[in-house]
Amino acid sequence: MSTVRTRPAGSAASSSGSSGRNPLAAVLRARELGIVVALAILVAYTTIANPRFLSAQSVRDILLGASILAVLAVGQTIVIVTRNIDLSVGSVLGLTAFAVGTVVQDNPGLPLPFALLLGMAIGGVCGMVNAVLVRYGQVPALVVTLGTLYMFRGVTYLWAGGQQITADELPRSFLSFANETLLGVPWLVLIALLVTVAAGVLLRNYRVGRELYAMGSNPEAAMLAGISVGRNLLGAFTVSGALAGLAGVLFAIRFGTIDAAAGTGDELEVVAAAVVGGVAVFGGSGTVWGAALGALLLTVIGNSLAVLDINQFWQNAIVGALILFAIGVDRLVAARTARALKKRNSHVR
Amino acid sequence: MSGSENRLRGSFTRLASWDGAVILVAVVALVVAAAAVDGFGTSNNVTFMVLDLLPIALLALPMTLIIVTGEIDLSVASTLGLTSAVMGSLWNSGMAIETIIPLCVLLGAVLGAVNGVFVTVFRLPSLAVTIGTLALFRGLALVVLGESAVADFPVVFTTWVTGTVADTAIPNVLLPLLLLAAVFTVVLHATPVGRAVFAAGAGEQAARFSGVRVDRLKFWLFVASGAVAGLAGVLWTLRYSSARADNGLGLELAVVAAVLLGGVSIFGGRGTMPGVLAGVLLLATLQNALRLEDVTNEALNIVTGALLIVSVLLPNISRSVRTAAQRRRLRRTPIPQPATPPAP
Amino acid sequence: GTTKNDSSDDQGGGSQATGTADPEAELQEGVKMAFLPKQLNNPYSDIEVSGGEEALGELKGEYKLVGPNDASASSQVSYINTLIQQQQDVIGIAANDPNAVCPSLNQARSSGIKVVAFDSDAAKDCRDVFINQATTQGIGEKLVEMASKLAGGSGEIAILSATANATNQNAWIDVMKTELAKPENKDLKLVKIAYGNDEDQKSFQEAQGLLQSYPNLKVIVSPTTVGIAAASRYVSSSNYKGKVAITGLGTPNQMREYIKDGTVKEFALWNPADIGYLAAYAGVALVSGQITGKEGEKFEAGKLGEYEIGADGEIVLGPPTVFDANNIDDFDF
Amino acid sequence: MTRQDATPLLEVRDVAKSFSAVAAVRGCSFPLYPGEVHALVGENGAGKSTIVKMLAGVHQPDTGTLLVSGEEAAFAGPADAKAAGIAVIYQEPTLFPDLSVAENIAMGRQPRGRFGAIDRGRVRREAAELFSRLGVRIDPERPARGLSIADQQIVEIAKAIGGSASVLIMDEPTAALSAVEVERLFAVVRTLRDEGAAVLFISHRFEEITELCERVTIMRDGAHVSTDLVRDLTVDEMVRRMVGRDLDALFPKQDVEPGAVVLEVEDLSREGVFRDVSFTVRAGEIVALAGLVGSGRSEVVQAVFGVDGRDSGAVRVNGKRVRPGDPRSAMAAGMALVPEDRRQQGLVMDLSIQRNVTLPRAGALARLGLLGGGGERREAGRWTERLRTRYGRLTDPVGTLSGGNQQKVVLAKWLSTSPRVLIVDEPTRGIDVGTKAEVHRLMSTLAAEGVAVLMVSSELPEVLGMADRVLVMREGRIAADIPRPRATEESIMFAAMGQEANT
Ligand SMILES: Nc1ncnc2c1ncn2[C@@H]1O[C@H](COP(=O)(O)OP(=O)(O)OP(=O)(O)O)[C@@H](O)[C@H]1O
Ligand SMILES: Nc1ncnc2c1ncn2[C@@H]1O[C@H](COP(=O)(O)OP(=O)(O)OP(=O)(O)O)[C@@H](O)[C@H]1O
Ligand SMILES: [Mg+2]
Ligand SMILES: [Mg+2]
Repeated sequence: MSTVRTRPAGSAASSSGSSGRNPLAAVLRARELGIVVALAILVAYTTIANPRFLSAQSVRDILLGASILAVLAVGQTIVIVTRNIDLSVGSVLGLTAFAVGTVVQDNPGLPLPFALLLGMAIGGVCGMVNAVLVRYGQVPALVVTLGTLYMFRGVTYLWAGGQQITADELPRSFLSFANETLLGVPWLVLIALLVTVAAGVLLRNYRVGRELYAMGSNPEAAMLAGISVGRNLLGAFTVSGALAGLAGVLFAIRFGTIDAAAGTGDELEVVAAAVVGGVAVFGGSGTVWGAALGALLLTVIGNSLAVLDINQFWQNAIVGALILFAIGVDRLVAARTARALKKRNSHVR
Repeated sequence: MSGSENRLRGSFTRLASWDGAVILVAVVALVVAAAAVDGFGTSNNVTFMVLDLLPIALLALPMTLIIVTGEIDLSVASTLGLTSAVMGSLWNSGMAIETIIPLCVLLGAVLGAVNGVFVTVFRLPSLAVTIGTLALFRGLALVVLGESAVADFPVVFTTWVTGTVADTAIPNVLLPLLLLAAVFTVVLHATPVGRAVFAAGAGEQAARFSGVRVDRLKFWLFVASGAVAGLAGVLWTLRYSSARADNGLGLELAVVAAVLLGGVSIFGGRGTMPGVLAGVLLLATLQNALRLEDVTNEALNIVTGALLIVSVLLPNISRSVRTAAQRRRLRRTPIPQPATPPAP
Repeated sequence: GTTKNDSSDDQGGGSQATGTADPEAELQEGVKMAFLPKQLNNPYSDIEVSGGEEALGELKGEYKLVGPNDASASSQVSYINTLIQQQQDVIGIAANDPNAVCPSLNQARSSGIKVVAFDSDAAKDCRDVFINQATTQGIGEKLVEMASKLAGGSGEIAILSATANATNQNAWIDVMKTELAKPENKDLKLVKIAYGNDEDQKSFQEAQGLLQSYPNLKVIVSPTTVGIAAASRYVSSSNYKGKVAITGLGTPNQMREYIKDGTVKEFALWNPADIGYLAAYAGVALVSGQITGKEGEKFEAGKLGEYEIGADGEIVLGPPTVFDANNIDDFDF
Repeated sequence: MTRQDATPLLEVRDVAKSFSAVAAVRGCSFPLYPGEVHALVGENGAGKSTIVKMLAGVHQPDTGTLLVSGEEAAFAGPADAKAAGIAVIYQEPTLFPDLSVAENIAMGRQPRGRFGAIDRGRVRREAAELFSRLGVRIDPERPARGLSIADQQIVEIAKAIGGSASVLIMDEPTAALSAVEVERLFAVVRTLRDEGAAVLFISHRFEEITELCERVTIMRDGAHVSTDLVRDLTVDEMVRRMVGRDLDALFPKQDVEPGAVVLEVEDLSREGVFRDVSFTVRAGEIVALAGLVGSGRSEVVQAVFGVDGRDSGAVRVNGKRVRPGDPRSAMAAGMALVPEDRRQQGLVMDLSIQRNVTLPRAGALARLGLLGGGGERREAGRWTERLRTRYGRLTDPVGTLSGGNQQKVVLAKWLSTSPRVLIVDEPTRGIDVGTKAEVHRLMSTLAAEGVAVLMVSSELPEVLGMADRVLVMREGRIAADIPRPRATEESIMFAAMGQEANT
């Protein structure tokens, strides 16, 4: 899958620093810009068709939905930039959602932050399993995580069986968290934002972040450069797992009903979100901002289709078409950047 | 150096590598199941197993070539679903089945071409593209057939698909499967196209500099993938005598799993067709045998996953062990002169 | 060529009930009956088969439960094959696709296995009897009746169904449409049929969509336990609570909370456990030769009393129960 | 100015290293003294890069030891070597294409500001400062992807001299550079040396060694031959020791009477890369395409061969037009291109030597469309032998060959297509003297057989030695067409640089 990416990794953000001098910066930033525009158009159109789309209730619903996907997409991005992939996130989400659900069910007094941490811990362990197999087993990430996708799901089923944790079995305090807000912003959304910002800064401004991009951009060179590939890989997968765990808890909070099937098939949607967000599937470039936006875009697509009252049967088709459209636009921007670059440093006058 | 001796060593090491291992394991699994699991050996069951593995086996053939070129096609299952749906509606519209079947295969090819265009013309990563078309094609399937399910396909055809050759246990569908498998194997391993496939996967730029028309190659591979998926859709529909929009839902991961289990490198450039076929067979055998032993679905999932990982893990470990041993040997014994051509 | 027109409807040569029933025949013991619900680990079907287990306990039979995790026809077929190899006496199946399972069901019957369809029917010529939770007609009417009552006789209503091609739901919805067409319901307007695919999350989002698209919506009717629970939960946690009524088919345990907090006034369901219970008795009766599946044959179904086989080998469980704040605490399933 | 007395900053003590069947290095020792540039020479596959990789901590010696300023040291990985103050320029560029050039240079030692975050401004400034030291114009903000081989090599150099290392190891850093950059590089290396750094310098160009180095270690077949002061040795002596025999004349160009025009290039243009390029090559003629790095030579030949598209212009072989952007039709017309970047363009590293050699001709070798092992192996065997390629088995991945031997495989691959027009881009880059002579002999024999040869080269001696005609490119245009008699270093460099003396 060779797409020419002629744009420094994450420079959608990084170029902003030099935007003043750098005429290229504008073009470069267009990457995330493209998604924002698409988002704006979609929202505008839907709102015109049905003003209630922007009603507080509806916006809240969309943001809540997006925040879970965004958390997953951020984790996925961290793994993808290292030229790996984590397909097990859906299963990890299911496992943690059910585990935390059960724990909360058994001791309702449990403070929420603890529940969140518990979820992240469980997810983190799953992530570590992936990492160890990838790193020390030398097994390609796609194989490992495809395998653990089946395994984690299987474990969840073995444990849960037909048992379903329903809303009335969960403590009010736990569920109501979905509706609680800070300054009008739901907590779930704040958590998602926090995660995105933290990951974004880490990837852009810290050595380990840049090393992750380096590993994805040219693994051999990364090894030669003395980057401790193993440690970083372990970190990346663990974080991805932990975020999937976090998402699992958020899922439990939001939907209240949890069975063994929770999060089935999410992996592809998450990868789609990242890709739509301009994260290159073969590593080395892309930002968590993009991924988060991608998540938001996908969610908005889903909801607006429901609101626009488009025939049920068309919805899947349209989602697919829009995904293709989004990555197409993204590619166009990339191509434009490439031309601009070639012009700039050609010596031909 | 003596060529023949090298060739021998070469083929030996290849057999000791993962795809070789998978073939071995598959055979062992078959034997054990036949011996230990009652009901497994019965002709009836054999027929059924083949019918169960048919779609995955079919889809795995072109998927192997695609993955070796370093691309991937996640839309196969949706293509299968869409062709199935179209088959249903065409049948309802009163068209003759003899016309419908080729049309469906053609449709599959067209859908594959759509993927091909996005990947080779617009240069989009195939993983992303086919995730998109995965949703798109499945959606279109719903648009075509909606909630309804078409069932009344001519008995002659449905029974042929589920039937066996004469009164042997060999299912009729095994014949087209074997034929296609043979074709794809030869193409991959013994033709210029196959060489190009490996080259494109292992070093695309170098391949282009050697005159390989990489884009054209990839395009046609996607077309082939689509066409085969179309055929699979037809067979699926006839087997269950039921055309539905949700046929083959989620099959894509099973196919990819089988291919990887067969020792194909997800990064492209490495893999063998026999390995993949063994992978498919192994999965099918386990599923069938374990079910007969009343092993639950959950456990099946876990086994499948574990198998997938182990199949890659074990050869890696054994290889590293071998090289370590070699290193120790070299430390002790004096190193033989590396071959130098005779000075003129 | 072969076209739809010249392909007659004889599917896989399935045989209608054969032989003659002997009402006096002894109920056999040790009958091996396997239940193959639409999908395992689905709360509703778990309750159903639990009834079957109970009945087989009473009848000293062997109970067995197998099934896929996804409600797809193809995976059910693989399980039927397994059961044939394991030489069960009876297969109790809730078909995910009436026709897809047909060839293998007939294979089973030709190797002497009795087939009892329950909950959702298989094509009638590839099973011996079908246990129907209630007549399609009855359910459809009941749903419209409740909706009309909650809407106060007029206004917009919407349906939140299961998957787009779920046999039962579609049958009921058809009845509802004809009911709504009647003059006494002329003021009720069915604005949309949404599909939650029997997934909690999807149903939840579809409920959202409905309320956003139809500000004047009065009632959401959800003829599936997953849908009604999800819709109720969304409404109870949103500011639509009190403005929009929810009704349909749900299990008391899932709905108790929403009945109590007033989100839901009333909903209906039969006791799922009884379906499995009845299926088991019918299965054993078939094996013992008490019945063959012909119309008019009678048999005893333990605590449920006597049942008579109707047209097309259909056995109707009975009218659904309506649950509301007053009676809900009397039920636990 | 040599320091016998001082303890070596780094010392190699009879280390050995083998890869499965191949003994790459067999007992080799030499010291690197502070303030001294130490040359390491040997034929292709002699084991130079393997030693470099051991010093860099990439490989661990099977036997023998490394001493860092007298202390025994065992490098578990490149990180350890770095920590020990060793900076390495590998033979093959190792850049991160997605990261900006500046980040590539700073990777692993980025300056940190508040909260330990990277100070991006400083990263950029330091890169810019390094480039001005090397006197090149590369935008620190541009991504490394798309840099020409030469630019990549320069970034590598910047990377190595950026970190204040006490030991600098350079594996054929000049292979991709032309005279001008080489001079600049040497200037920088000399300052480093005078600041007390120890430098290991690997090259196949003896003039560079005599110009830059104080001490030279010679290897053959992985074994240590000798370590002497450069001034005590003549070039011929060095060559004799490393090849193990006397070499005949280096540039055996035989004069041939050029025949009819075979290759015609007319007004070839590509937006932003080259403009209005026209020239012809006759049968039996060797035309050199000279010019500064980045002048667009590779782009031109790649467009001629069709791997790159072109905006306008025509290419004809024997009067027949070659379809643009389609190497197949170029090959069908009898064209062959030995590209400049062997890792990316020349070879498929993971495939076997055999598959690589026969890749362009797989079609021709097939019987009834089928390929049996035999034909391919014979073909590959014949050509690799003829080029004296050094390998274990034809089925080994070509990536395991030494740099020079890889280059030979590329040549074998294209010569096996018996082309009528042979285009070679830096054909002897990273090739040892013996093979170089071999390649040159080959080229002139081919010319004698009536093949039209177009040679891109940054090595003036090579250009002057081989070419019947020299086309000089400047800034994407053909600046001059100089026939052999009038071709001199001066005339070519003047045309290449135009009036202003800086690129
Ligand atoms: N990773 C490897 N695996 C197997 N063999 C190898 C590997 N690396 C090097 N070799 C072999 O070791 C020998 C020495 O290789 P090396 O690269 O050190 O030669 P070199 O002196 O650098 O040659 P050149 O001047 O062409 O770069 C060669 O025969 C090569 O085939
Ligand atoms: N693969 C590439 N992608 C983008 N730009 C390139 C590429 N290769 C070269 N360039 C740019 O095109 C111009 C010409 O490069 P080219 O390599 O053709 O020069 P050259 O004369 O061949 O020098 P050399 O071959 O010694 O590097 C340079 O500005 C270079 O940066
Ligand atoms: Mg070397
Ligand atoms: Mg060049």
